Amino acid sequence: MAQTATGIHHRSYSSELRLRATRAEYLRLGLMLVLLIVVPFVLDNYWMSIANTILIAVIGAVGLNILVGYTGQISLGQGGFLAVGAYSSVILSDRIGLPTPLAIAFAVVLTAVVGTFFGLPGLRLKGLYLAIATLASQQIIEFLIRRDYGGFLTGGLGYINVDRFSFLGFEIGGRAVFERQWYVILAVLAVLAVMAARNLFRTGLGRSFMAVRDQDIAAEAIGVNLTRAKLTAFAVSSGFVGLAGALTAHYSEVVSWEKFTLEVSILYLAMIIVGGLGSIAGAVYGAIFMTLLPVVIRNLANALDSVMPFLGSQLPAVQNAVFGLVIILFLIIEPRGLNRLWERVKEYFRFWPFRY
Amino acid sequence: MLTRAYQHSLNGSSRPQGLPLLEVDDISLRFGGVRALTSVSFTVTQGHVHAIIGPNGAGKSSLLNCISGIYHPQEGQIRLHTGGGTDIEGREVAERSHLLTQLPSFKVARLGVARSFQNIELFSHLSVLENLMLGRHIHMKHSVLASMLWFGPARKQEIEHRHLVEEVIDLLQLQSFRHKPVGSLAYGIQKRVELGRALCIQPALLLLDEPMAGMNAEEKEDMARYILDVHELAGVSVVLIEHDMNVVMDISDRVSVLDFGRLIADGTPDEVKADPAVIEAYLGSDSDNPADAAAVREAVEHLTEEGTDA
Amino acid sequence: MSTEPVPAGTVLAGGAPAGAGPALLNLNNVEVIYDDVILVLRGLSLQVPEGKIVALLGSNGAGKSTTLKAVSGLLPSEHGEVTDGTIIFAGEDITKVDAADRVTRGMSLCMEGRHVFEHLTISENLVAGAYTQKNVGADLDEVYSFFPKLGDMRNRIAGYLSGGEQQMLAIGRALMARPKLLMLDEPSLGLAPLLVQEIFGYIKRLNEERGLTVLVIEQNARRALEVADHGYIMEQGRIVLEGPAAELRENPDVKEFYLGLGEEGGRKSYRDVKHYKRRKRWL
Amino acid sequence: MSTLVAVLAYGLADGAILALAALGFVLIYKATAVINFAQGEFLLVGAYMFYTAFVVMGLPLAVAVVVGVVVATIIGILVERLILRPMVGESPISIIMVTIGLSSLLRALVQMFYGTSPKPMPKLLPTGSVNLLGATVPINRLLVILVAAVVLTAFTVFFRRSKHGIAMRAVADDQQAAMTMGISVRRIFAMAWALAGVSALIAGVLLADISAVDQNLAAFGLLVFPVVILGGLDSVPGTIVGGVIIGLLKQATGTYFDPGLATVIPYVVLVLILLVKPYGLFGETRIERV
Amino acid sequence: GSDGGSGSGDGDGEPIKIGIIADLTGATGDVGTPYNKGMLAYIDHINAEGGIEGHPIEANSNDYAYEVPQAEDLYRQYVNDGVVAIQGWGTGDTEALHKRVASDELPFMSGSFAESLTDPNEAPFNFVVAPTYSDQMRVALNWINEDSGGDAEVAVFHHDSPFGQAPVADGQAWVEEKGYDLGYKAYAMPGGQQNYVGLLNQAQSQGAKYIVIQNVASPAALVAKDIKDQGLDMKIVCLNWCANELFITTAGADAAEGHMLVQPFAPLNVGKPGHDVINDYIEEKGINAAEVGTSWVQGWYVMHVMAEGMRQAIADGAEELDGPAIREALETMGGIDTGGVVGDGVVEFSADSHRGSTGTGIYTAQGGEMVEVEAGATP
Ligand SMILES: Nc1ncnc2c1ncn2[C@@H]1O[C@H](COP(=O)(O)OP(=O)(O)OP(=O)(O)O)[C@@H](O)[C@H]1O
Ligand SMILES: Nc1ncnc2c1ncn2[C@@H]1O[C@H](COP(=O)(O)OP(=O)(O)OP(=O)(O)O)[C@@H](O)[C@H]1O
Ligand SMILES: [Mg+2]
Ligand SMILES: [Mg+2]
Repeated sequence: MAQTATGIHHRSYSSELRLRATRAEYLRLGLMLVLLIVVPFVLDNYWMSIANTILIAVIGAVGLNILVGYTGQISLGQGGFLAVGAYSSVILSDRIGLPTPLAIAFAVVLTAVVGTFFGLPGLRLKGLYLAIATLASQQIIEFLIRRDYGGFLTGGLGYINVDRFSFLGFEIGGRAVFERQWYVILAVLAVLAVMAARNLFRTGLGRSFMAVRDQDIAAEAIGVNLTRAKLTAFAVSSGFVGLAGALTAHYSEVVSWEKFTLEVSILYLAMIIVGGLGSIAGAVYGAIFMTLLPVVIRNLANALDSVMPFLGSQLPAVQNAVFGLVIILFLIIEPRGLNRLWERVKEYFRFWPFRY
Repeated sequence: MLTRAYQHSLNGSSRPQGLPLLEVDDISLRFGGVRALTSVSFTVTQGHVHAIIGPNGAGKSSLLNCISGIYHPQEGQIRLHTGGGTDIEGREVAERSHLLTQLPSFKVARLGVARSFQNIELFSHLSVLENLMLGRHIHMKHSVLASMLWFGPARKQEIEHRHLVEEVIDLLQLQSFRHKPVGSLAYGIQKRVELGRALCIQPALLLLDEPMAGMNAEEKEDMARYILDVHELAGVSVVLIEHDMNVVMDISDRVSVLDFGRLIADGTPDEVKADPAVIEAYLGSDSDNPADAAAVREAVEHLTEEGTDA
Repeated sequence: MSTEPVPAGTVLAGGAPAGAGPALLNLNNVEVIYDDVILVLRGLSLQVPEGKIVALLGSNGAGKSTTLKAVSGLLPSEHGEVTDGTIIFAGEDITKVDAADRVTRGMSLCMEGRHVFEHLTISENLVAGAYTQKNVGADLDEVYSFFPKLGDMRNRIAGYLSGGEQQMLAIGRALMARPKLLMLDEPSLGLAPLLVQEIFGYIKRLNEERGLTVLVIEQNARRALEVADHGYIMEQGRIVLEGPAAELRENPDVKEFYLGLGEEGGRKSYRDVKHYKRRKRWL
Repeated sequence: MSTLVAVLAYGLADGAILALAALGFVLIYKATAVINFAQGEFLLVGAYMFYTAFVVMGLPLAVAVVVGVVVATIIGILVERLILRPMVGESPISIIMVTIGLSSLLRALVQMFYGTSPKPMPKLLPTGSVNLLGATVPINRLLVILVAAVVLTAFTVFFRRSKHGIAMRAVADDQQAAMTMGISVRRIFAMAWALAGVSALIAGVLLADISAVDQNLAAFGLLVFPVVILGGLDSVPGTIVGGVIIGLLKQATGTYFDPGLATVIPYVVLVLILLVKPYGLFGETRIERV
Repeated sequence: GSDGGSGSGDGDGEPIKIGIIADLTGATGDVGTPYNKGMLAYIDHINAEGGIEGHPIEANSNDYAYEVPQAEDLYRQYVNDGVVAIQGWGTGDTEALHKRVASDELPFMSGSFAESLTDPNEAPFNFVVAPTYSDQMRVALNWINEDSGGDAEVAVFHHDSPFGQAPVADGQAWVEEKGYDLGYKAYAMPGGQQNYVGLLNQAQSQGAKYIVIQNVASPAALVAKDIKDQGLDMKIVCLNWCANELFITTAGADAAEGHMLVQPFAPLNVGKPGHDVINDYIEEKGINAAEVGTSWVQGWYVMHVMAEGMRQAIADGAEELDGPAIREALETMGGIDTGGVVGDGVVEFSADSHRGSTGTGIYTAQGGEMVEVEAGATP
């Protein structure tokens, strides 16, 4: 692989198949890693907790993007699938007594199965009709866990207490170290998730998903088994989401239905769309952005409290308003999301000072 | 000739030349009241370029869709014969015949029936390369875990198949578009990419629906050349729908003519060309030879008159 | 008229081509850019004289369709924009005018690839075409009389028509707007020989009877040059050659590249083509 | 028996309002192929606009209605102009997201200006109740059914008769082609949104009158989805059927089984129906040809 | 967030930081807002008095709009700011946080009176000031038993959530334990309804004469309206969150007339001794007494209880006032007097029970007012 004035020239397919070719790209990768590493040393507990929330969101968003962005199956059932992951993992670890990591693994598989099941309508339904069907699955799952018939989930308590995360003698510590220790676990998992997704779409399987998205008849005509492709997409995606759900449960140590409502589904959808559909990086940007947004707003409001108390007294309303406004503005300015925005910036500088 | 240099044969068929490859046997297709096809039968021979012509709405595309399993005719059978010769690796393959009319289209594709579409159906958000790699889909293994792992089998497989794809890129002269999203390419290029995608399947049978529509004479020559290369050098059998009679007459070994869903003629180009029914239904006072460009003006005048008194 | 290459971006000699009436449509130095970066039309100029048929030829990707989109104001919906030059229609500068208004001013475009309203029936498609018109009934019957096939299928859903049927519908629909200038983007695309004849005959006839002005993009250069009065040939977003159709038909380059004729004039068989053409010999 | 009558009366009333709400939704979808997640908020805003005119400004009823309609129209047009027009030609899901953003914004604005506690509004429809077949049925429910029926038929006729109906569907099918027909995509869009605004206003006011002027009005909007999917996203008559089915279904489940269940039953039914008829009861099959 | 009179008054000691998670604009904002006002008012009052042993209370109060994730985020922020105690609000957030509270050792009070929170083993840092929903239910059943002469059908309409279900089972058990001859059937009330006629129909076919409602005010009011519309002969017994003026005003005085309200916190108009301090305060501040509803009073006194705990902790000479110290104090200090406002007047915790009180008042809606029927009724 050589870099010349006329661009990048690969001398072998393997070199071309690398994710990163230029020195600049390696540099960026390096910076990101450094960032990941320094975070726990610079942030206080509160911001660490935000960072952790973001990391979980990243996993969930990447998962959702596999389904929505890459396979073109719009899903409003995210919240429900998160719930499946959370409840199953907790029940497996705390009630059945499996070691937590194992429980999480099983939860991932289980969510994948459930996801596949709710993906079945996707075989017959197209686009918006499917979207609404997933909305239904969200409502149904939410109802089941909230109603909790016969207390089969929470024993009538309405919520489940989750034991401190522990594994082979190691247990997450108290207030002082809690967030940082979680950060390590979550950061590792998030990075793995992102890598896995990136890889998926460098290979035939991932491509077949995108083929289904772009032109399903043609996809079938080149030998893609639609049924299998769609269901696989649902399974893989739900797997990621299940992981996110399980982690939420063990991290926040209480599971209750309020955490998995339609709002959550919508929030995740917002993440991947504002971030950029069909782009892993986009999902990451989106997760970061959408998680930080309300926090930043609140801190702003608190800061400006003396100047305009209105902000403080109307905070949730203001947050919702800004949430809505940001989504609208973003999509109007760049419908293809943060990722595209970033690319355009890069393009601009590549071509700079020429316009094209 | 370019293609001699290639190490991969694009021909996925293991059928000796001259044997029947595809048998369309008395099929009928209806859409509600519309009879798109009515008891159509013909045979495609291994190693032939078999043209299907006919007026608009005659049922040509529908026929192709039946062969590739996208439509399923209410009556009749379509059989694809494989084997009876040696395959790409030179192994003997036993003779078998498959009932396409009962298979979903992805299974048909896995038998090596590749196609292009009348209104280009590419994966518009993907790059040319990705579109072609998708042509390799049926030849690749797809395990979720291996894919996510990337290093190891997945990567090896990608590189392996990339070789053939690059040969196709080279054959069709798509080098400069390799990484361009196909959506933004001009119509003619897209047509070529679509042919490429079909070739990457290493087809036993290649179905082309109006591959030269919307091209000027020069580009048609190129496209014709590509098709002939694939056919002559790789020995791929081709079923071709085309409205440009010159192309049809020049490059096809056999021609079937459809009209209102019925087969009205089936024979060598010259036989068909001479067939009055065909002229009546399809060719009209054909005049693509400028020598008698006058004919057109006649036609025009003629039309004008009947129009004015209409 | 000039068979010599025209230097990029220069306006062709004076307003309308020789022997033509006042230009109904007039493009001066039009430059079009897609997505803020892809430069497609590089200072294109052409004139369509009142009451004439003008053919616009060019290989794939030359920018023909883009030209028509620019004229009919469709670029904005494709992230494209006219960044330079002017488009004059019937004496008025319409460069900034909204697409819908342009139709009311009397131009209508029949898009490449048909674009029929798939979920509407044939007759509904035609009615939609007459959106700007008052009395629809008469026009309907007229179109049906020209395309009897459409008449027979008037209640069929357009989406299920065959390619050719859709093409007829698209043309019929464009006519329902009673345009002064009819723009056709590859009308013969995917049509059977017989139909191609009909359609061109029909174009000619509209032109002669109604004095309809036509700007037609064609790959079937022979046909186009037969019916057209004037021809333009573009490569890579520029006009590289123009002139009366009759003269263009005789131009050796045109012969070879567009009419697919050997130097000796006779048509050579596609089987004899042994090499791939090298492109853009005008640049 | 008397129970049944009550179920019918209350169920139909809810259904009628749902149908009205769904109508706006369908108009928007038909014309602009936009799935409007803010439909519920349109009800909300409509109701509060009317409340402002009628109670806060103390205008006479007739005037208040007019004001409400005008404002609703303007809001509809503004939304289209400022938010959806820039999105023309973007992927449907991005557009869905925009409307989700819009819904969040509208709800927040209403909250900022009017707070969260219910607003007292004098009843528009008479509150008494009549005795039907041994069941006491409040008059206002019956009137709601009546009003909704009138409005719905009016709309349906308008789209059957006028060429705007066709133009709308044309635009939904292929905006570019529609432009070449001289159909002003903008005008059609604006029209659709304006009409949606108005029908939502009517639904919102009726709903507020039988319940209360508060944030719950928006929640009611979510039920629009089962309704439209049941009837078919793009079918005006479909909304009526869908609305009535859902309305009755909810009331019946609530009366004979478990009101909690009544909140999800619409979605269960929705999924079942879709599995049998992927485009709803009256929905247009999406055309896929190669 | 709005800071409860930080710095105000002459409390010069180092301020005591607490965090308040309030619902001002969420699903329960109608009662949450006055509750929050009451708390801030108390803090303002106590700071004006010189704070707690010279330490002003510095409260950071934020609205979480009844969204649990928001509550969690706020909580983390408070912990990070080093607060020593938390005033929460709803069932959802109380449940979601009680584990964290325990591990962070922060005393936590809220408007959620679930039985499970009174058990120190289950929730060592949660304190339930008022009688639990279950106790209120028991009181309600006792009253019904008397009123009906020991033979009636009772329908329980409850919010369709853990909060709603909390007292249902215990009520059933109570009927059996006491051997009451009452029919007892529970129905979930889904949110966002336009009418509860369906539910009433079911209750009717059960033959219910009494309807115990465990829900917030507006849906309860809707039930009252429907009962009137349908001309049914049923008596509503509201528990806690619908037992307030809001129920009466929303339903309309005539629709509410005669229904019963089980409310542990005496409303201002009843005029308990404990109300004087409030009356003085609002008079001084020029607040209209009409705005001071039950929830307002509730907020005031819940804050009062926590403040007393802190006072005691300081008195006990805790070298630094932190969570454990406050908990310790609350568990050991014995009764906290509320001048007859809360239940039977005193709130008392112990190391093995965080059930502050079991007594509650019973009121009836009369001419748009809450009129006391019985004070300090206990199961
Ligand atoms: N999916 C479908 N549903 C309903 N009718 C259809 C469908 N597909 C094709 N048809 C009808 O069948 C007939 C044949 O269509 P087909 O596309 O095969 O014609 P064709 O020979 O390809 O014409 P062209 O040369 O113009 O492409 C047409 O009348 C068309 O309307
Ligand atoms: N929406 C678009 N975005 C970006 N590039 C475009 C777009 N549309 C066209 N182009 C580019 O502009 C160039 C000209 O396109 P255009 O369709 O005008 O060519 P054409 O002359 O019509 O070719 P054809 O004969 O194949 O229709 C092509 O290279 C194409 O890639
Ligand atoms: Mg065809
Ligand atoms: Mg073109």
